[in-house]
Amino acid sequence: MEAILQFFDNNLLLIYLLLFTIILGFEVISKVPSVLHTPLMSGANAISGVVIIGAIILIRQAAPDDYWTLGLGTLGVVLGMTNVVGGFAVTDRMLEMFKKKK
Amino acid sequence: MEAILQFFDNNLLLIYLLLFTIILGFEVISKVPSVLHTPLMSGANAISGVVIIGAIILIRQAAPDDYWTLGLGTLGVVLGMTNVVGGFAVTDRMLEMFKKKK
Amino acid sequence: MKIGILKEDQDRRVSLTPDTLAKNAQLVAQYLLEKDAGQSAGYADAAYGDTVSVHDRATILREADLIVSIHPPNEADLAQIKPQTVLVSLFQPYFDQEVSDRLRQRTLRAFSLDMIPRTTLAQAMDVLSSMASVSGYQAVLMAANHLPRYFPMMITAAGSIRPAKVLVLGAGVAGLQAIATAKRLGAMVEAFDVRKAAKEEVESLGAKFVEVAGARDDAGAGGYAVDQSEEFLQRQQQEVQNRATKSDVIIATAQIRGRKAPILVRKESIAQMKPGSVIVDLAASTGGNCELTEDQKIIERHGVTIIGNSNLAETMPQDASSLFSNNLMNFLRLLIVEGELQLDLDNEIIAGSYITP
Amino acid sequence: MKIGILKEDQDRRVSLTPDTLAKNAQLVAQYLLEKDAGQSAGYADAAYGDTVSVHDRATILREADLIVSIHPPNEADLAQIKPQTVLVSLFQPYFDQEVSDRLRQRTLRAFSLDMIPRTTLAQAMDVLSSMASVSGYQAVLMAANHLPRYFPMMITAAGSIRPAKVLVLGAGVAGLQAIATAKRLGAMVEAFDVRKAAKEEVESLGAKFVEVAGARDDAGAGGYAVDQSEEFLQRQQQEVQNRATKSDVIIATAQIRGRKAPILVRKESIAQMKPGSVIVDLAASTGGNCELTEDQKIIERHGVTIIGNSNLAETMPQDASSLFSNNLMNFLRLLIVEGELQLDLDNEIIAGSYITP
Amino acid sequence: MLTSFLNLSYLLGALTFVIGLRRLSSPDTARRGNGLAALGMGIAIIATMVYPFTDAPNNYLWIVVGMLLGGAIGWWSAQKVQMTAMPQMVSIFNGLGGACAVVLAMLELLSFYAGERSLDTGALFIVLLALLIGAVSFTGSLLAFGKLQGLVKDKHVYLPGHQWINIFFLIATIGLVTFLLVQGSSIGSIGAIVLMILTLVYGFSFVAPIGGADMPVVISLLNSFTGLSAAAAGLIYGNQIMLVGGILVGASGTILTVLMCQAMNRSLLNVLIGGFGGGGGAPSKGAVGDQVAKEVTRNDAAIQLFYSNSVMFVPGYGLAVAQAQKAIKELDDLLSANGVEVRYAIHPVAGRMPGHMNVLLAEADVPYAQLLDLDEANDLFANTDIVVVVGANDVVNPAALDDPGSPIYGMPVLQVWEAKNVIVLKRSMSTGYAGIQNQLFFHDKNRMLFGDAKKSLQALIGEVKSL
Amino acid sequence: MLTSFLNLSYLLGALTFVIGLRRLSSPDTARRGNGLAALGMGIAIIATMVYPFTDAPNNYLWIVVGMLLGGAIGWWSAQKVQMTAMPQMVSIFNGLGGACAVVLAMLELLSFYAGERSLDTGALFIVLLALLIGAVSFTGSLLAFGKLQGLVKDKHVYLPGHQWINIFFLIATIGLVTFLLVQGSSIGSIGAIVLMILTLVYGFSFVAPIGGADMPVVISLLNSFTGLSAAAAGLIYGNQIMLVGGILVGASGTILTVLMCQAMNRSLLNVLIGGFGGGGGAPSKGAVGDQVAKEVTRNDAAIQLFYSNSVMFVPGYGLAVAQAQKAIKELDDLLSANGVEVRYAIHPVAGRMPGHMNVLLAEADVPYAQLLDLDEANDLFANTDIVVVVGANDVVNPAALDDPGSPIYGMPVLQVWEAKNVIVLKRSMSTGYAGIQNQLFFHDKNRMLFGDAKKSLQALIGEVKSL
Ligand SMILES: NC(=O)c1ccc[n+]([C@@H]2O[C@H](COP(=O)([O-])OP(=O)(O)OC[C@H]3O[C@@H](n4cnc5c(N)ncnc54)[C@H](OP(=O)(O)O)[C@@H]3O)[C@@H](O)[C@H]2O)c1
Ligand SMILES: NC(=O)c1ccc[n+]([C@@H]2O[C@H](COP(=O)([O-])OP(=O)(O)OC[C@H]3O[C@@H](n4cnc5c(N)ncnc54)[C@H](OP(=O)(O)O)[C@@H]3O)[C@@H](O)[C@H]2O)c1
Ligand SMILES: NC(=O)c1ccc[n+]([C@@H]2O[C@H](COP(=O)([O-])OP(=O)(O)OC[C@H]3O[C@@H](n4cnc5c(N)ncnc54)[C@H](O)[C@@H]3O)[C@@H](O)[C@H]2O)c1
Ligand SMILES: NC(=O)c1ccc[n+]([C@@H]2O[C@H](COP(=O)([O-])OP(=O)(O)OC[C@H]3O[C@@H](n4cnc5c(N)ncnc54)[C@H](O)[C@@H]3O)[C@@H](O)[C@H]2O)c1
Repeated sequence: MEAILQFFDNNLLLIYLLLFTIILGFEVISKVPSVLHTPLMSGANAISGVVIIGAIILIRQAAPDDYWTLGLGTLGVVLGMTNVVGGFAVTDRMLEMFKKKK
Repeated sequence: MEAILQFFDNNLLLIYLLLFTIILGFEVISKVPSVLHTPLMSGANAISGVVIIGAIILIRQAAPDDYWTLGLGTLGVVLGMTNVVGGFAVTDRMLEMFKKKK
Repeated sequence: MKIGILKEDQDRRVSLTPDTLAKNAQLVAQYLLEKDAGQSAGYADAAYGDTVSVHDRATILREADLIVSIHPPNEADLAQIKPQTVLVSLFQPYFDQEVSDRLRQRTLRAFSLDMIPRTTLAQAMDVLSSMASVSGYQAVLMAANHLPRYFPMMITAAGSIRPAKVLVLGAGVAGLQAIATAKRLGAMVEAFDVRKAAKEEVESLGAKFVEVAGARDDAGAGGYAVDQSEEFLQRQQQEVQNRATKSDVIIATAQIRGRKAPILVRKESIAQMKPGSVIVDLAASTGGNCELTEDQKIIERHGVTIIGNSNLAETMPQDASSLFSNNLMNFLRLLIVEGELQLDLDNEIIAGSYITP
Repeated sequence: MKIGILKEDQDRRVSLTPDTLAKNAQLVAQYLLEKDAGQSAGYADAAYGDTVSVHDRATILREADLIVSIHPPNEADLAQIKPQTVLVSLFQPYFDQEVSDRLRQRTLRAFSLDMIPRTTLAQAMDVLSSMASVSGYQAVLMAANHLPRYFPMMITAAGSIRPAKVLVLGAGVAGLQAIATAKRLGAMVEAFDVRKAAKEEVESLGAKFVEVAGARDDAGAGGYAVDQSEEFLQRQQQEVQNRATKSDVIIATAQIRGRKAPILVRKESIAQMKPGSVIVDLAASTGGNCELTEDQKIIERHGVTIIGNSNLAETMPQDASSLFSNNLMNFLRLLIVEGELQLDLDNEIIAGSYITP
Repeated sequence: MLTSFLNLSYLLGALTFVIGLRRLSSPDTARRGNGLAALGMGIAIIATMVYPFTDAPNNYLWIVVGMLLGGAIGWWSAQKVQMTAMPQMVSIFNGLGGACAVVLAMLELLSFYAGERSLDTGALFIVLLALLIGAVSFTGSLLAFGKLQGLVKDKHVYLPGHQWINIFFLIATIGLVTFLLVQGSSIGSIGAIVLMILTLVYGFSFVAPIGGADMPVVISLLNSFTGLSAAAAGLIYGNQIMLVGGILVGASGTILTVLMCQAMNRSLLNVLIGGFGGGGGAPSKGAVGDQVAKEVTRNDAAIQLFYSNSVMFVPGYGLAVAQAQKAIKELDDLLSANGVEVRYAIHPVAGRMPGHMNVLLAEADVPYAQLLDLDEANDLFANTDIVVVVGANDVVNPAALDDPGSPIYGMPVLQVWEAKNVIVLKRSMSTGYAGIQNQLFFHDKNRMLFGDAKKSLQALIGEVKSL
Repeated sequence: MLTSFLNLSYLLGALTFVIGLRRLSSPDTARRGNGLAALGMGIAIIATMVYPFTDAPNNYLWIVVGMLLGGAIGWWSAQKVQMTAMPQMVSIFNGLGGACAVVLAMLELLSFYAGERSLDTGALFIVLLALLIGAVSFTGSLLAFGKLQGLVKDKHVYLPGHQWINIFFLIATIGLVTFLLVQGSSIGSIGAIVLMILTLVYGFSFVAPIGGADMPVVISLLNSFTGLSAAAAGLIYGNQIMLVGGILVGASGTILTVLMCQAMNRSLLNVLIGGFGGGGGAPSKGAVGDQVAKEVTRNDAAIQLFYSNSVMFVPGYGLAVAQAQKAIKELDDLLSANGVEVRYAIHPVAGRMPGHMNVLLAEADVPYAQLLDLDEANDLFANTDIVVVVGANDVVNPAALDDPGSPIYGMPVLQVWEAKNVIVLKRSMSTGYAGIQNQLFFHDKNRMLFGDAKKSLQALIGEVKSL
C-alpha cells in the first residue's frame, strides 16, 4: 500500500497524463458517425504499431553478436512495420471514397 | 534557447499534460449545442474560481501577524468563494429548465 | 323588429340558415320565413325551429320591417313592401345603376351587401369573398367533370397520363381558391393577374405565376384591379394565347369592378386549344374573360367546352347558404342594436353599403 | 389482316385511338375505322392519319377480319358479320351467359376483354382495371359536384366548414382510386372491404379502414371477393349504417364477380343520412350496393342524391379511350403475330378470354 | 500518506472538472455535470484546508470568515438574480475570480520586491502574467456587466479612435512586462503597482468599444482569461488542480467563444475589431420609432418550445409566402414526440383567401383534429405555454380589441398574449395586409424571431434536434 | 539538445496521434487525419533511428532490412486487399502489432530470467502484461481473420461449454502471472514460455465462440488490447510516445467497441457472452434456401448514396404500406443538395392501383419532372450509380425477362440491375403480389437493407446528415 502511494506521489504527473490521455481517447471518438467505425478502427490499429519504436531501440542497443535478440528484434520490426504501413495504407484506401465532390 | 530546451526536457511530462489538457478543453466543448453556451460559460467560470485554493494556501502559510497578507488573502478568499459558489449556483439555476419531463 | 327571409327565385341558396339563427339568439328579432325558403339548400322549414314563423311571400313582404334575400326582390315584390322597410340584399348598384333611385322612390331603405368595403374588419360580412371562394372551388370541380381527361399524372399499365395544365386568369378570391383546388387534384397550375400582390399570393399556394411585364399598379384601388393600358392588354393576350393553347383547363375569374370584364381569351386562342379542353368563365355575367362565353350556358366551340357561369356558388347551396347566412348575420348585428335599427353612418361599413341615403 | 374499329353506340369512348395505332405500326394490319368513331372522345377521323381508312358501319362489319369495340356489337350487327370473324370486346359472359352460344352459333370467334385473368402479367391488357380507375376518380368528382357542401375543411370569416366524410365501400381498383381522389380534395376518408389485403391497401393511401370482424378469407379467389356469411353481412350492414349516417358521401364499388352486387346500404340508412348527401353507386349495373340505386339514373331519396352508374369511365372519354386503346392493343399484339391470328390456347391470357372455343 | 491524500483529492477534483465540463455540453447531463464539478471543487477546497502544511500557522479564522462571506454573497446573488440577467451575473462572478488572481499575484510580487521571496525570471514572468490577465479580466468583466445591465451605455465609454488607444495599451503592457522582467527585483513594488493599474485600465478600455449585443462573447473570452490567470497562479504554487482547472477553462472558454461567434455568424476578430470601429453595434431590427421589440435567439426559442407542455402555432400569410407548411409540421412532430401538446389556431381571415391555412396545413398532413378555430383557440390560450406566430400579423393584433381608433377595431382576433409566452416569426417589423403596426410585438410576453418563416422554422428544428 | 530533439519529435508524434484520431472521426477530415498520424509515426520512427544512443552498436542493417520487409508486406497487402475484405486485413495487421509486443516482452523476460537485466516487481508486472495482452491480441486477431475470411467456420472452433474453458484460461493466466511475480527471476525462462503459450491459446479460445457476424466488434476490442500492450511496452522503455499512443488506442478502441455494439443495438457483454452461449450467431435474414442475399449496413448505404453522382429511386407497394413518401422526398432533398442527381422510376403497375405511386409522390411534392416512366427509366439505368428499390418487388423481377417458366415472363420490368449498384429496402425476403421469388435480391450488384421502408429511409437520412 505504502509502495503504491509512494509510486502515486512520485509519478503524479504521469498519472495525470495517463488519465487525461484515456479521457482524451474517449472524447476524441465519442461522436464518430457509424460510417467511420471501420476506418477509425483501422487508423487506431495503425497507431498501435508504435510498438515498433521499442523494437528499433532494442536492436540499436543489442550487442552486434547477440543474434537471438537481433533476430527476434528484427522480427518485431517486421511485424510492427507491417502493422504501421499496412494499417495507414489500408485506412487511406477506405477513406478514399469520402473524397469531396467538385 | 538552451535554457528553454533544458526546461522542456525537465518538464516533459508537465508539457505533455498541459498540451493534452488544452486539447481536452477543446474537445470537451467542441460539440455543444448553442442552447448550452451560456450555462457552459457559467460552469467554466465557476471552475476558474479554483484560484481560491491559492488564496487558502497563502493564508494558511502567512505569519499570523502579517495582516497585510492576511487581509488581502482573505479578500482573495471572499472573491474566489463568491465566484465558486455563485458560479455553480447560477449555473444550476439556468440548468433547472432542462429538467426531463415525466 | 320583424325580419323577413325570402325564398330565392332562381337560386337554391337561402340568405339565413337555421344554424345562424340558433347561434345568434341574442339578436332580438322575430323571423318570418317564406315557405320552403331553405328547402333546396337542405334546410327544411322545420329545421328553423319554433322561434321562426313560416308564411307566404305576400305576408312577409307586407309585414316585415327588414327583408333579407340574396337576389334583390323584383319590382312586383317591391310594390308590396311597405315604405321605410329595410332591404338587405345584393343590389349590385354598379351594374344596375338606377336601383337606388328606384328604391328611394318607393321610400325603401336598402343595404347592398356587395358594397361593403373590403377591409380587414369587414371580412366577416364579405359575401363576395365567401361566394367567390365557393365559385372558385366549384369551377375546378366542374372543369374536372367536363374535362375528358385526368387532372393528376398517372403512370399506369395502360400508358402514362400527363398531368392536366390549368391556367387561372385573375387571382382574386375565386382565382386563388381555384388554384388551391386544382393543385390538390394534382394538376399543374399557373395563374396570372395584373395586381402586384398577386404574384406573391399565387406563389403562396405553390403555383406558378405568369408574369406579363408592365402592369399598371393598383395602389389605392382598395384591392380591386384597375384598367390597364391597351398595349399591356395586347401583350397579355399574346401571353394568354400562348398559355391557353397549351392548357387543358382555363378558369377565368378576372374582373374589374363596375366595368365589363376584360377579354383575355380570344376566339383564335380557343380554336387552337386541344379538343376536349374546358374553359370555366366566372366573369360571364359581366361579359366574360373569354370572347365566346355565353352567360349561363355551357357551349362547345372548336371542341372546347365553355362554361359561362358567375353564380357557381349556387351549385353548392348548403355550405354556400351557411357562409352567406353567417356573413349576413354579422352585418345585421352591426345594423340592429337591441332590436332597433341603428343607422350609424359614421360606420364605414354601414355607410358604404347604404345605397339609399 | 383487316381490323375494324366500330363506333360505340351509347358511349363516347372509342376502342382504339390514333396515338396507339401510331405507336404500334409494327402490328401488320389494315385498319377500317367507322366514321366519327373517335369524334366524341376528341379523336377526329383525320387524326387517325392515312394508314386508316374510314368507312360506314356496314362495310366494316362486312369486310373486317377482326372487329374491336368496347360494347359488343348488337344482334343486328352480328348478323352482318361474316363467319370466322374475330370479335374483341367486353362481352361480359358472366352476366350475359348465353353470349358465347349465340356467337358460336354464328361461327364467330370472340375474345372478351373482361375475361382476361387478373395476373400481374396481364395487367397491361386489363381494361377492367384501367376503366375502374377512371370510374373511381370520376365518382368522387361527380360526388363533389353534387354535394351541396365543401369537401375540404375551411376556417373562414364566414364560419368554419368541417371536412366532408367520405365512405368508400369496396376497395378494389375503383375504390382505391376514389379514396386517393377524395383524400386529395381534403375529405376525411374511410373505406371498407371484405378482402384481407384491403386493409393494408387502404392504409397505404393514408385512409382509415373500417374493420368488421369475421370476414371470410379469399385466398385462392384470384383477388376477387368471395361470398360472405349471412351473419357477417348483417354486422357489416350495421356498421355501414352507422358510418353512412355520419357520411356526406358514399362511393360504393363493392362487387362480386358474376353475381349480384351485395346490398350494403339499406333504405333505412339512407333515410338517416344528412340531407344533401350523395351516394355514387358504381355497382349499379349489377344491382347496386345501395338498396335504392337505380341504374343509369340520378335520383333523390330522403334528400340524398343517389347516382347509379357503372360506366363512369365514359364520362372521361379521351383518357379513358386512350387507356382502353392501349390495353386493347397490348392484347392484340398477343393475338396477332406478323399479321396472322395466333390462337395460342396454351397462353393463359388468350385461353381465358376466348369465350367461343 | 497525507500528501498522497492531498494529491489524490486534487486529481479527483481535476477529473471532476473535465467530466463536469463534458457533461455540461449536453442538455441531458448538464445539471449533473455542474454538480459534479462543484463536488470536485468542494473536495479540493476541503483537502487544501485540512492538509497539514509543515509549520503552517493556518489562520483558519481568516479563511473561514472569508469563505462564509464569499459563499453567502455568491449564493444569495445567484438566487436573487432574474433569469434574464444571468449573463451579467456570470460576468461579475468572473470579474471576481480575476480579482482574486490579481490579489494573489500582487501579494507574491510585493513579497518578491520586498525581498522576502526570490523568483527566477520564468517564475516572475508567470506571476506578472497572472496579474495582468487577472486584471484585464476583472475590469473588463465589470464593464461588461455594466453594459448588459444597462448601467453603462455604449456611447458613454466609447472614445473616437478607440482602436488606437487599445493598441497603445497593449504595447505599453508588453513593454512594461519586459521591462519588469529585465529589471528583476531591483525596481521595487512600484513596478507591480503601475502594471496593475495599467492593466486594470486596459481591461476597461478593451471592452469599452464592443457593442452591448456582443457582451456574451466578451464575457466568454474574459472567462477564458480568468482561467489562464488561475493556471498561472497554479504554476506559482506548483498546484496541479489550479493548473489543470485553469488550463481547462482557458481552452474551453476560448473554443466556446469561437462557437458563440459562429452561432452569431461572425468571426471573433469581427466582434473585437468590428466593435473597435463600430462603436455600439447596429441598431436593433426590432426598433420602430421609440419602441423596441425584444428578440429571442433561435436556441432560446428552441429550449422554450422543447421543454414546454403546450404549444400553439398561429399560422398567417407569411407561412404561405415562405411555403413553410412542411417545416411547421416537422417541428410539430419533433415537439409532439417529446410530449409537447401541439395545436394550430386558425384565424378565419389568416392568409389571402378563405381557407388558405387549411389548404397549406392539409398539404403538410396536419390532422384536422389539431386545428382550432378562433373561439376554440381563444379559450385555450390562457393554458398555453407558448404561442408561435408564424408569419401572421393582423389576425393577432390587439388593436382590434383595445384601440377604438384602429381600422380593425372590432374584428375578432386571436388573443395570443393571453398565453404565457409568445414568439413571433417574421422577417421584419413591417406591417401586414391592413397596413397597421402591431402592439403585440412590443408586448412584455412577446419575443421576435426575425427571418424567413421557413428558415427560422428549420433553424428551430435543428436546435430542437440537438437537444 | 539532441535529447530535446528526440523528446520534441515524440511529443509531436503523440500530438499527431491525438489530432489524427480526432480527425478520423469526421468524414470530411478523416483522410487528412490518417495522413497526419502516419506523418507523426514517421517522424517518431526517424527520430528513434537517428538519435545517438550512448555506446549503442546500432545494428542499422538489421533494422533497415526489417523495416523494408515489413513496409513492403504492409503496403503490398494494403493495395491488394479488396474493399470488402478490409476488416480481415485490419485484423491481421492488428495481430502483427500484438505479436511485435510479444516479441519485445519475451526478449525482455528472457534477459531478465537469464539474469542479464534486473526488474523490480512493478516492472516485471508490466512486462508480463505486455506479453499476455499482446499474445491474446495476436492469436485472437488471427482467428478473427480466419472467421471473416471464411477460412474458419464458427462451428469448427466452438466447443461445448466453451464459456467454462475461457473462464478456466482466465483464472490460469491470472494465477500464472501472480506466481511469476512472486517467484521473481528464480524460476527461469520456462515461466515466460509457459505464460506465452498459455495466453496464445487463450487468445484463440477467447474469439472461438463469438459469432462470425460479430467479428468487427471483436477486432476493435483486440485492437484496443494491442494498444494497451504497446503502452505497457512504452512503460518498459520509458518511452512517452509508445505510452501515449498505446493508451490512446486502448481508450479509443474501447469506446469504439462500445459504439459499434450500440450501432448493432447490443451490449458488449451481450456480444461476448452471447457468443459464449450461442456459438455461431443467428442465421442471416437474407437466406432463402441455399441462396443468401447480401446485406448492406445503413451507414455503408448512406455513404454510397451521398458520394454517388446519380440515384434512381424505384418505389413500390412497400413505400405505400410504410407511408414513406415524405421520407423518400427528404432523402432526395438531402442528396440533391449535395449535387446527386435524383430521379424516380415509376413502373406502370407499382403499387395496388393505377397511379398509386403518383398519388403518393405528389403528396410528398416530388416534381413531376423527376418521375420517369418505364421506358425512360430503362434507358437511364446503365448510367445510374445507385438504384434504391423502396418496397418494390415484382416490378423489378428479372424473371420477367429471362425465365420463361415464370408467371410474369414477358412483363416489362425496370431493369435496375443494369445500374452500377442496387440497394433494396424491404422488411424480409418475402414475395410481392405475384408471390414469386426475385433473383434480383441475390444479384451480385444488389444489397439488401432490411426493415420497414420508412424506418430505413429515416435511418439513411440520419446517416447522410451526419456525413
Ligand atoms: N383570408 C382571406 O380571405 C383574406 C383575403 C384578403 C385579405 N385578407 C387579409 O389578410 C390579412 C391576413 O392576416 P395574416 O395575419 O394572415 O397576414 P398579414 O397580416 O398580411 O401579415 C403577414 C405577415 O407575414 C410576414 N411574412 C411575409 N412573408 C414572410 C416570410 N417569408 N417569412 C416570415 N414572415 C413573412 C409579413 O411580415 P414581414 O414582411 O415582416 O415578414 C407580414 O407582416 C388580414 O388583414 C385579412 O383581412 C384575408
Ligand atoms: N398497380 C396496380 O394497378 C396493381 C393492382 C393490383 C395488383 N398489382 C400488382 O402489385 C404488384 C406491384 O409490384 P410492387 O413491386 O409495387 O409491389 P410488390 O411486388 O407487391 O412488392 C412489395 C414489396 O414491398 C415490401 N413491403 C411491404 N411493406 C413494406 C414496408 N412497410 N416497408 C418495406 N417494404 C415493404 C414487401 O416485402 P417485405 O414483406 O419483405 O417487406 C413486398 O415484397 C405487381 O405484381 C402488380 O401486378 C398492381
Ligand atoms: N380586405 C380584405 O380582407 C379582403 C377581402 C376580400 C378580398 N380582398 C381583396 O380584394 C381583391 C379583389 O378580390 P376579388 O376576388 O373580389 O376580385 P374581383 O373578383 O374583382 O377580380 C378578380 C381578379 O381579377 C383580376 N383582374 C382584373 N383585371 C384583370 C386583367 N386584365 N388580367 C388579369 N387579371 C385581372 C383582379 O386583379 C382580381 O385579382 C383581392 O386582392 C383580395 O385579396 C380583400
Ligand atoms: N393482378 C393484378 O395485377 C390485378 C389487376 C387488377 C386488379 N387486381 C386485384 O383484383 C381485385 C379486385 O379488383 P376489382 O376492382 O376489379 O374488384 P371488383 O370490382 O370485383 O370489386 C370491388 C371490391 O369490392 C369488394 N367487395 C366485394 N364484396 C364486398 C362486400 N360484401 N363488402 C365490401 N366489399 C366487397 C371486393 O373485395 C373488391 O375489392 C383487387 O384486389 C385488385 O387488386 C389485380
